[in-house]
Amino acid sequence: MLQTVSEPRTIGAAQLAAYRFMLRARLLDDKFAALYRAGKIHGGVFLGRGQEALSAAIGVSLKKTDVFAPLIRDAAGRLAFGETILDAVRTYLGSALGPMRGRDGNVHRGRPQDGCLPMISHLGAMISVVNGVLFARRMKGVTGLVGAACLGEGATSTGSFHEALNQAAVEKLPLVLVVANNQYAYSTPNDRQFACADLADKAVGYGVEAHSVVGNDLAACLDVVSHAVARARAGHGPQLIVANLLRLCGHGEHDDAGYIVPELKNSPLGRDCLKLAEEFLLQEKIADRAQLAVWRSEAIREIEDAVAQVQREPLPDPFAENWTALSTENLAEGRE
Amino acid sequence: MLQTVSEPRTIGAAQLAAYRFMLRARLLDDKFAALYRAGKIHGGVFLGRGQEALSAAIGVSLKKTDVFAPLIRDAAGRLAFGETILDAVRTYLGSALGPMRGRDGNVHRGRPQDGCLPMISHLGAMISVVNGVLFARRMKGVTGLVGAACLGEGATSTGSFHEALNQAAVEKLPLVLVVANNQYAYSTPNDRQFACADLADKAVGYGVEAHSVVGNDLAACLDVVSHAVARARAGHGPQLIVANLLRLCGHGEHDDAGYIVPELKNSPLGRDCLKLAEEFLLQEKIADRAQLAVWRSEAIREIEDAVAQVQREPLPDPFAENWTALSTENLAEGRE
Amino acid sequence: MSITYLEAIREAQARALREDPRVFIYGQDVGAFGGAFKATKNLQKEFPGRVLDAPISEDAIVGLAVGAAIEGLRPIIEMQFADFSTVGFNQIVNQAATLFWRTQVVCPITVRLPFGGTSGSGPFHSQCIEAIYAHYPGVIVVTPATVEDAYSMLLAAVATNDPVIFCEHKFLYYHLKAEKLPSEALPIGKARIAREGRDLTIVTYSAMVHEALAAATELATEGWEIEVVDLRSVKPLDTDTIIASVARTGRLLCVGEAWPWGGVTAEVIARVTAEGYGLLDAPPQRLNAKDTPVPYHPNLWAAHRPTSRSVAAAARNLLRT
Amino acid sequence: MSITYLEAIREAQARALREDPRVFIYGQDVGAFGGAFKATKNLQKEFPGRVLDAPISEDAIVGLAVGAAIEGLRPIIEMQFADFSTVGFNQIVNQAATLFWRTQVVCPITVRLPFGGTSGSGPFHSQCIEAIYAHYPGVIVVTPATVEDAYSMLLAAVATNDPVIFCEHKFLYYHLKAEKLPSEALPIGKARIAREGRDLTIVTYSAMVHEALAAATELATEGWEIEVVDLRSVKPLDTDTIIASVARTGRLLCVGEAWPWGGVTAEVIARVTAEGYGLLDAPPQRLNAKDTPVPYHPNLWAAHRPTSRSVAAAARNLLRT
Ligand SMILES: Cc1ncc(C[n+]2csc(CCOP(=O)(O)OP(=O)(O)O)c2C)c(N)n1
Ligand SMILES: Cc1ncc(C[n+]2csc(CCOP(=O)(O)OP(=O)(O)O)c2C)c(N)n1
Ligand SMILES: [Mg+2]
Ligand SMILES: [Mg+2]
Repeated sequence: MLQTVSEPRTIGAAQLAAYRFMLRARLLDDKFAALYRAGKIHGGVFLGRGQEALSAAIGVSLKKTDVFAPLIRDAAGRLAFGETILDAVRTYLGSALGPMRGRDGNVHRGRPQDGCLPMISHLGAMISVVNGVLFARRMKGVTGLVGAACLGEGATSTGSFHEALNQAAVEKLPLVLVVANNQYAYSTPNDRQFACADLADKAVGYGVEAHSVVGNDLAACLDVVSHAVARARAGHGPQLIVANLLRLCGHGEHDDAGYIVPELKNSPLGRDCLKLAEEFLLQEKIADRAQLAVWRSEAIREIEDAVAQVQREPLPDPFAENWTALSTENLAEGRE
Repeated sequence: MLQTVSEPRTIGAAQLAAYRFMLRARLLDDKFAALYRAGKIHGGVFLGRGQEALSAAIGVSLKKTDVFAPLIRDAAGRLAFGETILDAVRTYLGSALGPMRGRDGNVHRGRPQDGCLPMISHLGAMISVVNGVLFARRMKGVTGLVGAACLGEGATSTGSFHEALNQAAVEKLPLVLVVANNQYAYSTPNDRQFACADLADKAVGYGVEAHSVVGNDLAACLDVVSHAVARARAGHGPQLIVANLLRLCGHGEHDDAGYIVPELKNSPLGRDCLKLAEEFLLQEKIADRAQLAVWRSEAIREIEDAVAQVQREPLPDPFAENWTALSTENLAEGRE
Repeated sequence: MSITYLEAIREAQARALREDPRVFIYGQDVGAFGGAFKATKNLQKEFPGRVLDAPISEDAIVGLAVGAAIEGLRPIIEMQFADFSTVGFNQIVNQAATLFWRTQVVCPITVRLPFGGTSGSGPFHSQCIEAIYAHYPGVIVVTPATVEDAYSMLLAAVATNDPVIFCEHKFLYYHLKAEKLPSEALPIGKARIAREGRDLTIVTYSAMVHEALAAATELATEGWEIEVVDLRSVKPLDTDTIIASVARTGRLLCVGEAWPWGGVTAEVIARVTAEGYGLLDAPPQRLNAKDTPVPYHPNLWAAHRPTSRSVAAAARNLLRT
Repeated sequence: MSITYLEAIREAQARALREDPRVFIYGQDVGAFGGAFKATKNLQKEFPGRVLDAPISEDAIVGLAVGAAIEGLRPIIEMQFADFSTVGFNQIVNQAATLFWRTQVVCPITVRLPFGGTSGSGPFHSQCIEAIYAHYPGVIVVTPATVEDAYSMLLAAVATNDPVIFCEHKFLYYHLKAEKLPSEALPIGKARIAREGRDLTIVTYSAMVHEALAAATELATEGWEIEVVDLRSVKPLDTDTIIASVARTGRLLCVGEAWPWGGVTAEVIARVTAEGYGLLDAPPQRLNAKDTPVPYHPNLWAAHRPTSRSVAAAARNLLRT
């Protein structure tokens, strides 16, 4: 395993930019939670609370021409990669104008044509799809790009994870696989999920480079993720990043997470990455409290505007719906 | 990874016993190959040529109360574990009296009630079944046993392998997973199969102990396998054994293995484990040439007798066949 | 006291664990948490060491169950959603389903599949995939539609010496209630006349039984007497009960929540027309979900699957032919 | 010159590679070795970098194909045997099959499944699993029965903007021969009248077309004129051609090599009885394989699947009703 030590923190643009994505993601998640409690959202609401630093670090480390497969806790990474708040709100509220047009919802949004792959629910299944995009671009002669796929530690137990990481290693694809080890898969603690000392230890068995990072430390996440992305971009093959952190919410908003043990909540992992980032910005005088308040209220307004707009948008109409799963319409069956 | 160094070779009973299983397996395989060429066998014939030392070492290291999931190249391990030549011949010739009664054939034989699991073809699929047997015995309070599962290096790319090894690690089951790295999966060379330096490097990522061994060295195989089996039996959790060797035949008897590169054939890996074992026995004066010849002709006679007997046995009769896949006959459909 | 469909499933498991030391439960989050739907609530506490959280490894989960079954245990596997059983599919259809036939060693495993559509659940948490299992030899596929059947059929599944795919409908979990648990029950393989009638037979199963019953109530106000047959198990299929009903009514409508190509409704019609052709006074008809993934938005979802309204409309059409 | 079914598959791939730079082939041993059945023989040499050996990772193989399709390529995946596609199943039915519907981005992948029974191949190298794919929305499932169709339908599959499951029958690989490759062909979705007749229609597909034709020849000596419809694609199903044939003959026998529960034969009968009920002079009948895994021994295998003899017997029975 490659030892990646955080370089001395560089105060500056990257952290500030990442922080603002984190903030917007947190507020957006908060809004979805509120809408959920108000009964305004269909289906599950999955939040990234506590994981925004890692997620934002991925998003800001990617170029718009890269490919990104976010998972359920990646609102921050999505925004940083270029997804609009409107896309998120439209999907959560089922707007007919959203990217999924009411066919799929909530965290299952994306725009493959823009490099943002919409997850299917089966854990681990997106990684090999990212491989395929990278493989195809190489075949077409496009170089210098990377693909990032996000995962929880629980998903490392899937066969799909294994097959895809091995495939990327064999093909030497520029895959950056980011595992957010938030200590639980739904309610399942790590000791029922895996038995290795550190998930980063898996890398050597695939012949890929590994990086560990403290997941609620924004500076460290930026360092490590951008370094891994650079390694992949430079042709060093797949990179496995394992971030240690804690989910500061339920698995979904239906879940009170009563199973998370106090020792973890009270440990350094339990500290909120957003608060830590704010403290850092204040301490380093990159921003003052007034500035933070302005950004917060700007973000809230943007989100509220989006919600207000989307609530006026048309909902999907079953009569206008094209009831076929095929693009080759003349081969579709059973339309009326 | 645990470093397992071969102890100074102990001349004696274990090697001799293992050698005789290797010899019988080789001669049995030769007979099946001859029967195949004569058009007397239905379906594929897969041989263990070059892998007998490893396979026999597994079989002799197990107790009859252990569980064993051999794969396609494990005639030697099967015999050593207690499978009869008659079971093998009956399955290859489709005898109605064989353990599979003509329903399944050739390498797919076994007797689960005796701890020998009949493989399904899907690679990697038997490992978690071994886990289940071990898990059940522990639940029933039976202790001190182990389960061995055999695999080729190609099968380490399957999701099933990964899920099952991780499962065994989480449950701390006494699983001994033996990977015969024979450099090819059918025609596919290792560089198209995996990218790690050594498959034993996978162990640390699962939190299990690993052992490497030169697979055509019988003494080394006996040392390493019996050591790993003892570790599992003593409660140290799953053991991963990776043996380096070369398949000295085609993938199946239909295949001339023209893809195996001369460098490998001419390397130390290309040396025949049976010849090496014989040389050792002769050199150490454990047996002389006359004795070897006797054992050989005894084994040949045993095999020929079995073939002659089975050729007189009834073949499966579709009219006598019970055409249902369910044991609960009153819930079976479509019987006539 | 009243008990829900979901509670009945919990109670059946509690009873199986209590009465048979060979039973254990294995699946994601089934332990202290009690399962994603709480179908195993408190069971780990009540039966220590016999209700175990599994890693996210559906293939290995089923494989382990088969191994345990070989050793004489009777595992109950909970898939978190039926939809995720596709990654454990191979171990079900090729390992579990072939074991007895190949070796004469029985494979008494029960795979619980929380399945079927609920509002807002979308393409990957709503699927009805009973047909892909029923197509394979070597498995029994049951689809209880009532609280009583959820209880008794789960007990029967655990007692059966073959792999049983237990399709429990998530739509029925909370709002379907009964006064008490049954003390006796029809065996697996027998269909049930859920409502008697003489003008038309609706053959259906699982959540659609309730849509069919609602449609029958609606049509009763128009003077039609609709018979509703609840299949209970889709493999084996109780062809005799279906044909006897069609013999009474002369008209057959098959309703399923699954996709239209193949599946239960096609199989029922193929059997009835082969064996009871002369009994039909009109062409047998089917009503299934539409041939697209299950849509997320309730507006689309309500149009994707059959409902009492569309069942009633299909029945009316058929009554007029 | 004569060309086999297998060679036609190779030639179609060679042509697709030649004419369309977006095409590539990915699968176990398809490279220098030319594939387990030699369906990609010499293609890696001819098209360097575009014919690649895959690890034994069916899930990741299909996943990679979907990603490549998103990028506009047209992957051809070879599964070594159809039976092993069960471990790539999820990526086919939940990833590939939903992509277009969810995102409007097309998913032009072709998954070649060497399928069907051959003597001695046993339970895990013989399966006919077209129905489990056809049950899902979002895929096209084709089953060529002739050398010409193997060639033209594979080219059509690669040209189609949706996932195509290409079921190529191993029993036909070597001994089915044609004089030359076709220059034109029926499109996917159209069935073919393989033999004309007026007494009874046999609807079938893939290897069973040849059993049906042999049965028809045998029955001709008894004075019966049997029409044989070769479905060519099982999803979509060409209901119009089937119904037109039944309209001519009045009798329908559906023959499939797959297991009896659900599947193609049930679907065909459900459609014909719903839409063409009045055309039938006798109950439609089915003939499938038996409901057990596919047995290894030739004695059992020959009794497990339909053959010309059992097809002729079923047809005779039906002609007498
Ligand atoms: C193959 C599969 N099995 C089960 C599930 C159900 N499921 C959804 S999320 C989840 C837990 C995921 O845990 P982890 O990967 O650690 O991610 P986290 O939620 O902690 O971010 C499970 C079991 C699934 N989506 N896919
Ligand atoms: C899941 C699955 N995919 C494909 C195959 C087809 N197949 C049978 S043996 C084989 C090669 C196995 O190679 P390896 O695991 O190295 O074992 P070896 O034959 O070298 O002993 C393949 C690809 C299979 N049996 N199972
Ligand atoms: Mg987690
Ligand atoms: Mg190998």
